[in-house]
Amino acid sequence: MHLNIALFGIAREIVGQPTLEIDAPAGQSARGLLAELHARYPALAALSSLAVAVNNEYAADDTPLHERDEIALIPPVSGG
Amino acid sequence: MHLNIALFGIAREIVGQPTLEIDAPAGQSARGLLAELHARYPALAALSSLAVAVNNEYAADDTPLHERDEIALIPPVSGG
Amino acid sequence: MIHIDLTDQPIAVADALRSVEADGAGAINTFIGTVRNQSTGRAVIRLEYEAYDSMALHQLRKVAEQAVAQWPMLQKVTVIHRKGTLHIGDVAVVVAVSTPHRAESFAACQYIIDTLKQVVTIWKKEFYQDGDVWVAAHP
Amino acid sequence: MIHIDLTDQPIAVADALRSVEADGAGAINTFIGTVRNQSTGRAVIRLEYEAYDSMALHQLRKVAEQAVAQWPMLQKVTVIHRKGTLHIGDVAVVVAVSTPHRAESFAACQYIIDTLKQVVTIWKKEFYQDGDVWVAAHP
Repeated sequence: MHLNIALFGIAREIVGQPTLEIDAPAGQSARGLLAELHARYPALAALSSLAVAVNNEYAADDTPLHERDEIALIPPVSGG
Repeated sequence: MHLNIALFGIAREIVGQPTLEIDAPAGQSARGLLAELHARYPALAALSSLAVAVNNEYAADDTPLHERDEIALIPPVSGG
Repeated sequence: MIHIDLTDQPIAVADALRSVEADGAGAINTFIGTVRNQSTGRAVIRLEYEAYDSMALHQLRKVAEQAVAQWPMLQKVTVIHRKGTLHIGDVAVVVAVSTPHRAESFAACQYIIDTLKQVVTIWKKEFYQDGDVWVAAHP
Repeated sequence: MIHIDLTDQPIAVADALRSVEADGAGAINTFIGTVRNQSTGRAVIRLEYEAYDSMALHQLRKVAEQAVAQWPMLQKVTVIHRKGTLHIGDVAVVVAVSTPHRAESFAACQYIIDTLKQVVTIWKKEFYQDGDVWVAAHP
């Protein structure tokens, strides 16, 4: 399946673009997506944390992803 | 000696006037003054607390009073 | 660094907030006490604050100084208390503090309002439809 | 009862305070975060907040709702966060809550700002004379 991933902050800078399209096996989990992205962009592994958000909620490691989901990569937040 | 006592809030209402002049023995303490006032105005004894202030500070029980002191009777405060 | 006031005029809250701004202070905590429409279940119509002015100002400053001693990172402190007749919604007290870090701004502001209520010589009389009460006077 | 905003315009602090006024609420606590002139010892020139808007708004509302669930006496909650470029002294965030009693106003306001900093999808980049850093990005 085809996933569109929104990128923010330092994750956007590491990848070098604000969105990323990747092909993933059906039923790919949030954990699986992170492993794939860490392999492609090793600098992501140096971050204090990196979460996957699905439809504006933080996703658990085993959350399955779907083509229609709004997926985003969430580096350490620093609002306030 | 002659003491001038400023009264506030419910203490002012109980006594019925904003200041009180009383004669007291030389070296009268804050505790002694309170005893004298409780005797004259029994309603003061019903208050949750009653303190004596000398020159804008709360006085300890055994603080001696002097004619030149600015003395005040402090019923329970309720600012804020 | 410490600004204290006791006034019979409406408190300008925005000015009080501005008074604690500092380039080195990223955190401002403010407590505003307003007149509620009820107290211990009775409808409040208005209230009156009476103050022993000289002692209230002296004690307010002491409370602020104690806060600065306890939280040396405090940059600015403003405490303004109203006196006279107040109606529902009127601002009775404003405490504003600024610090570099936020946890201390909450702790210092809360210390000041809590201590103010214990020691500052101001008395509140609440007026209801059917009477009035000096708050906290009796057990 | 809950008002949330994420804006690239200067935050009107006085309006935020007014928005939580309520006749039944005698206590208003406000936290204001402003841009400090230094961070971990380096002089800050300006900073930029980037937001994942839809998630930030959703998470801000969730945080406010959690506070109301935890302190049911909360009457009104306003949270406004700035995004874009900010300079020293600019207001980055305002949290304002109103309650009948003061202790809960401090606790709820502190809960909201503390939790906001943990979960809301906003990122701060600090700019210094000699570089820039995404705050908290690395251990």
